[in-house]
Amino acid sequence: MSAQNRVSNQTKVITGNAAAAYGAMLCRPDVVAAYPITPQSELIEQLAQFHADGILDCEYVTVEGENSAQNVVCGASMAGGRTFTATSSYGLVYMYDAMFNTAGYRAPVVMINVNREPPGIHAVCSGQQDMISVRDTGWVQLIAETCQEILDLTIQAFRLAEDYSIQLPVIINYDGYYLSFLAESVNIPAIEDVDKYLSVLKSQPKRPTLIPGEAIGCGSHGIGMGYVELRRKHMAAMDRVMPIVDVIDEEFGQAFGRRYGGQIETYRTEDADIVLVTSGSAVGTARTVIDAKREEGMKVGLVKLRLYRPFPVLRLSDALKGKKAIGVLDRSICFGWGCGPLYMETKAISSNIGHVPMLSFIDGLANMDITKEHIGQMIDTIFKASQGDSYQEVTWLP
Amino acid sequence: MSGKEIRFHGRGGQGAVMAAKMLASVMAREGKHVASFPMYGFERRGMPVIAFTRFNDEIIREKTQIYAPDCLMVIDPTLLSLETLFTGLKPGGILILNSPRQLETQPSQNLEKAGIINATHVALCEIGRDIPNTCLIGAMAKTTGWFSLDSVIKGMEDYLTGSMLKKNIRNAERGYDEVEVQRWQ
Amino acid sequence: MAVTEKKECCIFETEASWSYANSHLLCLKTGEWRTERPVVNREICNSCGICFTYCPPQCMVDDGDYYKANLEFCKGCGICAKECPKGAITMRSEGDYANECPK
Amino acid sequence: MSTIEKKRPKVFEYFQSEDQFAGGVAFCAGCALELNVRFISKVMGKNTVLVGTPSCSAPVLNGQNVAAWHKLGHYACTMTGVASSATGLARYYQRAGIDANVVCFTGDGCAQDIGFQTLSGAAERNEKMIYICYDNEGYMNTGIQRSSATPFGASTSTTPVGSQSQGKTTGSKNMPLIMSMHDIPYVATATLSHLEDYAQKLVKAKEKAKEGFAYIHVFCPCLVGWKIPMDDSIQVCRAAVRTNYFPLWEAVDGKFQMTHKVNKPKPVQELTSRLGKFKHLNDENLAILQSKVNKRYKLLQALCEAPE
Repeated sequence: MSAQNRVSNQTKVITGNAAAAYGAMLCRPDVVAAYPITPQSELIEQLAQFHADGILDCEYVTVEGENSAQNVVCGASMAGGRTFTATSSYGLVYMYDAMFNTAGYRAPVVMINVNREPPGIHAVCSGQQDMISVRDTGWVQLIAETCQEILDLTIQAFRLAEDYSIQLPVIINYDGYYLSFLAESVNIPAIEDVDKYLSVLKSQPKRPTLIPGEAIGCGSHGIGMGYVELRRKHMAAMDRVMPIVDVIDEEFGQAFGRRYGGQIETYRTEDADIVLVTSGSAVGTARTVIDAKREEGMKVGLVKLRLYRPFPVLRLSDALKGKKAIGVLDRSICFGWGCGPLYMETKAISSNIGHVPMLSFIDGLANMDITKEHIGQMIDTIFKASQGDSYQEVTWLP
Repeated sequence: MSGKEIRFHGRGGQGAVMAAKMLASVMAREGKHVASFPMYGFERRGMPVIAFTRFNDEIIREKTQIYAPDCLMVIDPTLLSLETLFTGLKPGGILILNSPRQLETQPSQNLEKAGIINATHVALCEIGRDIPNTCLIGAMAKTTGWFSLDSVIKGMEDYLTGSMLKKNIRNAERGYDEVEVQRWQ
Repeated sequence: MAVTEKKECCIFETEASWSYANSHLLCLKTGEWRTERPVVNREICNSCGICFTYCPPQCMVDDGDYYKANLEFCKGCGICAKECPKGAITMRSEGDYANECPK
Repeated sequence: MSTIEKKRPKVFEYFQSEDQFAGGVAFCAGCALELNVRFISKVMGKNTVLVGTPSCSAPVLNGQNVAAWHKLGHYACTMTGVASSATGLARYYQRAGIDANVVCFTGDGCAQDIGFQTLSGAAERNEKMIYICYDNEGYMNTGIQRSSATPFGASTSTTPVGSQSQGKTTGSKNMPLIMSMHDIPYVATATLSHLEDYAQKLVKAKEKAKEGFAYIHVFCPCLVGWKIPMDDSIQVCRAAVRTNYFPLWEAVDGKFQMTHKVNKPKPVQELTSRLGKFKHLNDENLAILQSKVNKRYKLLQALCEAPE
C-alpha cells in the first residue's frame, strides 16, 4: 500500500481544513508554501504532518509571510512545478501584489482561501469580503459548500488550472469556522484514482517553463500591443473557464460518482416562481428551508453559485430566466452600490433575465449565523415582492 | 431515533472541540450522517468554548449553530453558573456533566435526566492529566443509549493511537460504567 | 455576452509574457550616444588589458597586439582612459571624426 | 560580445562563459551597473537564472515582449518578491534535479527596504541561492530618492539640502553585516574597482550556494544620482575601499576576514569630495560621517579578530 493510501481511500470524519489538505496531498504538488493564519492554520499543519510522515513528497516552504508564500508558488510554478498554497483574509490581502503577478504570468497555482473578514474592523470571524477584494486580480475563484466538496474541488482545481487551454491560477473559497472547522464524513479517494483523473493533463502540450541555460525570460515587459494582446488572452482564457468547469465537474462525476453542477447548481428551480441565489455554507441551510417552504406549497428554488470568477453569466441567466422575483444572499458588502457584491453582479445580468424584483440580503458578517429563520424571512420577502408588494431592495439581517 | 443535536460547553484546553469531533466519528461508525464544529475566536486556555455535533439518518444540510439541543455536555462543572447554559434545551433534554457531586435541584424545566460523573478524577487516574472528554463520551453512551460503547472505542481510533488510545479507552469505559443518572419528571 | 471575440495574435505565441533571446536578441547601437572616442596610443600601450577589464559595455576588442574600442557600442564614457595605468588612451571629440564615413 | 586572446588580465581566469548581454544595452554611459551585470554573466556562466525586479537594471534584465537584451535565464518579479520567487525557482529545480544557479540581482532599495523581509526569510531558511545586492545608496531608477542604504549627510530628492536640512539625517543600514547575522554559509562585500576580488567571491558564492544562502553586497556608484563624471565610477569605488568607507571582506560559515587590507586608510573626504551628493557637507557633518565609518570599521575588525 502506498504511503498516501494508508490515510486515503476511505471515508473519515474530518474538518473542511483537513479535507483541503487531503485534496492537495492527493494531487502530489511539487512545492507547497504557506504561512499560518486563523482559520486556515489547521490545513497547513495537516500538510506539514503529511510531509513529516512521508505521505506528502514535496518541497514544503515555511515562509515568513503570505506575500512570500504567493511568490514562492508562482516562481516554482513558472519553473515547471505543481504548486499549492493556502491563506485567509489578512493573508490574502497581504499577497495582493503577488496575486496579480501569478495571474499575469498565467501560473497554474492552486490556492485555498478560507473566508474570513478582512482588516479594518478586526474580527477573527467568517465572511466572504476577502475573496471579493481580490476579484479583479485575474484568478479563477470557486466556492465550496461542504467538506466533501472542498476536497473534490481542490482536485478539480488542479485539473482546471493546469489545463493547457486555461493556464490560470485558481482560488477555492470556503467559509471560515462554518466549514473550516466543520467535521463531516468525507470520502477520501485513492491516490491512484486521482492520478488517473489528472492524467489527461499529461497528454496535453507542455506549457512554457523557465529552464536554466535556455535564454528564456519570464515576465518580460508587455510593450504596447504586446500588453494588450496578453490582456485579451487572459480574458479569453477566463471565458474558456466557464464551459470547462462544467466539463471537469462531469468528468469528476464519472470518476468519483460525485457531481456538483459545474459553474452553478440549481436546486428545485425548474418550476420555481422565485429563486434565492447564494454561495458557500449558507447554501446547505438554504436547502433545508427551501424544502420546508416547498412542503408549504411555495414554489421556491435555489441557485448555488460555485464559480465566482469568471462570473457564470450564461448559466445563471438560464437558471433565472422567467422567474418572478430573485433574491441574492451575500456574506459581504459592496461599497458604492450599497448592496451585496453577488447581488450587484446578478443585477448586471437583468437584461438577460428580464426586469423582475431583485432583492439583496446581507447576512452572516463576522460569524453571525445565517439561520433557517433568517433564510425563511428572506424567502417570504422575495415571495411578497413577486406578488407585487412593495419591497426594500437591500436588507441587512439580523 | 432520528436526528439529535448536542451542544458542548468547555474551557479552552479541556477538549470540548475534540469531544464534539470524536462524537461525530462515533456516530459515523454507527452509520449516521454527522456534522460537528466549534465556535470560538482565539484559541486560549481557560476561555469558555462552545462546540456542536449533529447526527441524523438523513443527510445533514444545514450549517448553522445549534439553538435547540437535545443534549448538553458540560466538561467543566464551573460552567454550570453560565446563565445561558440551558438556553434552548429541548423538552426531555439530557445533560452530561463532569462533576464530583449530584445536582441539588433541577437546573432547567426541560431537563429530564443528567448523567453525572467526576470525569476529571477518572481522567487523572487513567491518563494522568485532566482530559475528561473521552470519559464523558462513555457516560453519554450509557445515559442516552444513542450509541454503543463499542462505537465510542472505534471512533476514538480516528484521533488516538498507542498508549494514549489505550488510556482513553479505559477512560471511556469507566465513564460508561460509573456514570450516575439523575432523573426528573 | 461575456465571450471575448477571437483576434489574431501577432506578437506572442505564448499565453504569458515570455522572451526568447536566442531568436529575438535586442541590441542598441550605443555608439551613437558617444561624443568622444577613446584613441589608443600604441607607442605607450603595453596591452595590459585593464581598459578592457573596466569597460562597462565590455567593448574594448582585440586589435592585433593591442586593444581598441568597438565604436559600434562604445558610449564614450572615458573609463578606459582614466583607468589606463600608462595613460595611453585619450578621449578625442567625435567632431574630429565628423568626416569619416559611418559604417 | 567580444573575445580577446592576448595579454589577458588575471581576472579572465574566472570567466565561465562569454558576455551574455547584447553589445549595446540601455545603461548610462559609464554606468558601473553595466559592468556589474556583464561581469556576473561571465563569471556565473550560462546556467544562471537571474531574478530581478523593477529597478535600474530592469529595462535591461527584463525582456520587451518576446525579445530580450541577454541570454541568461531571467525571472522578473515584484520588489517585494525577489528572494521568495527565487526560493520557488530554486526549490523546484532542486526537486526536479535541474542544475541551476539561481541569482537574485537587486538594488539596495529592494534588498534593504521593501524586499528585506523576504530576503531575511529566505536567508533564515538557508535557501540554496545567491543574492547580489548592487548598492547605489538609494532609489536611482525612480529619480534618486533616499533608501535605508543612503549614507548620513547625502543629498537625495527626498532628503534635499535646504535652509533647514543638510541631507539625510540618519546613517545607512549595515546590510552585509545584518545578512551575516543570519547564520548563512557565505556573505561578502565587493566592488567594481577590485574585480579579481569580486570574481573570487562570485565563485565562492556559487560553491557555497550548494549548501545554502550566499549574499554579496556590491558597492555600485550611480553617476547621475551621486553627481559624478561619467569616467569616474571606478575611481569612486577605489576611493570607497581606500577610505574604509566600504571595506572588502567576507564571512565564510561565520568566519570573518578582510579580503583587501587597507594599510593607511585615507580620510573619508577623499571619497566625499568626488561625489556631488556630498558637496554641501560641512566640516561638522563630515566629522560625523567619518566617525560612522570608523565605528563601523572597528566593529568589522573585531569580528575579523574574533576567536573561532
